[in-house]
Amino acid sequence: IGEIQRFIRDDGSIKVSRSIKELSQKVKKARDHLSKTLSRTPKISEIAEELGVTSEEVVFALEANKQPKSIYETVFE
Amino acid sequence: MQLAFSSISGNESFARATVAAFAAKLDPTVEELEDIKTAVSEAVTNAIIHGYNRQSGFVYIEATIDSDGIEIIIRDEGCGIQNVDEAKEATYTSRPDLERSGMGFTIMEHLMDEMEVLSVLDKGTQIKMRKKIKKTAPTN
Amino acid sequence: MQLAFSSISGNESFARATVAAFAAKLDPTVEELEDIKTAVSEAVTNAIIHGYNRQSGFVYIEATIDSDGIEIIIRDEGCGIQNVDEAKEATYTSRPDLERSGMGFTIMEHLMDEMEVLSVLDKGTQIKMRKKIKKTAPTN
Ligand SMILES: Nc1ncnc2c1ncn2[C@@H]1O[C@H](COP(=O)(O)OP(=O)(O)O)[C@@H](O)[C@H]1O
Ligand SMILES: Nc1ncnc2c1ncn2[C@@H]1O[C@H](COP(=O)(O)OP(=O)(O)O)[C@@H](O)[C@H]1O
Ligand SMILES: [Mg+2]
Ligand SMILES: [Mg+2]
Repeated sequence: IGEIQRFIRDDGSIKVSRSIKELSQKVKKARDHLSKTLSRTPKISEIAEELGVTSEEVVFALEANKQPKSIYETVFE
Repeated sequence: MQLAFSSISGNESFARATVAAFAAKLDPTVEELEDIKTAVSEAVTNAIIHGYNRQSGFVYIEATIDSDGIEIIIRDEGCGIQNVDEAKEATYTSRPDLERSGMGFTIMEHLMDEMEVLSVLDKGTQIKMRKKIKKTAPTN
Repeated sequence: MQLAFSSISGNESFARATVAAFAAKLDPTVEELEDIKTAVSEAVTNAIIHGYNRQSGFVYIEATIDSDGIEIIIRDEGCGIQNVDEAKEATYTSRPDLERSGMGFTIMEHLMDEMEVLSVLDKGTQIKMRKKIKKTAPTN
């Protein structure tokens, strides 16, 4: 399964909806983990640094957490 | 930065996130960013459902970062508000049929440091909001 | 949607992420979105460093989604390009001192399905690009 996942990841043909969903899960985890270790709400830059993405990407991923499932996901997952 | 988009509800989340992405330059906490997003949402939703009554029109957002925070202006060219003081009251809504709470303005005032409503009947409505963002990192 | 922002390099990543968030409505593949982000980056960087020569000015982006993809227009009101055909050549750069590659236009043409340059000396430059996004879901 690892091999297949890596293949799917590498060929870039996965849909953005899925990649955003993955990133938003990572953002959620990083946010919880940083809140604990820092004992305060993390800054956007701290989450971005932890995940190796830009602050803007963190912001749009946070937004995606709130979105209702897209039609694509409802139909194909 | 300035953003203009058509008043379809699908654009509401895009607009809110775009303002948040711009505000990210100030390196806010997740909490501060959530406050900004919620306030922007309330103002944009008002523009779409009240200002344009769900008809088509443009919503304009202008955001500026300065030394102590962010200023956000949200504007529509819709129907305007007859009585702004009444509209700002915590439970007032002109559309009880939409099952909205009438709390939009109260929420904006609460989450932001300043809020100002400018409205002209049949010309449109402009909401100007400011939020201070502390630049310094907390000590812990 | 329409976006305007000042020509400081800190806004480049904001602009790229905003166009990407707008294009994400089409649910492209990761690769298609990366193509769009790279092309937008090249055009915005050109506007900032060549169009305005790092002086202050506004960069305008207009993006429209239609049935077969996205159209993106990136415009500046800077110095303009004297010879567009020459500028588009794969290795041409007017600023070899900046250690840029001269490949910006080539990259945009390669990653997008259409690219059109409109430029008037001392008035500014407009890049119009289109990318088709297949609506069908992938098999995997
Ligand atoms: N952009 C706008 N254009 C016209 N009327 C508006 C606008 N924003 C708010 N209003 C008026 O102010 C009232 C109160 O707004 P708000 O506090 O957000 O409550 P709600 O949206 O739940 O009605 C609305 O019911 C509407 O009559
Ligand atoms: N927006 C612009 N305004 C003015 N000149 C531009 C603009 N975009 C591109 N140019 C000109 O076209 C040339 C080629 O651009 P490009 O292919 O991106 O290469 P590079 O940016 O590496 O020089 C630039 O060196 C510059 O002379
Ligand atoms: Mg409201
Ligand atoms: Mg270039």
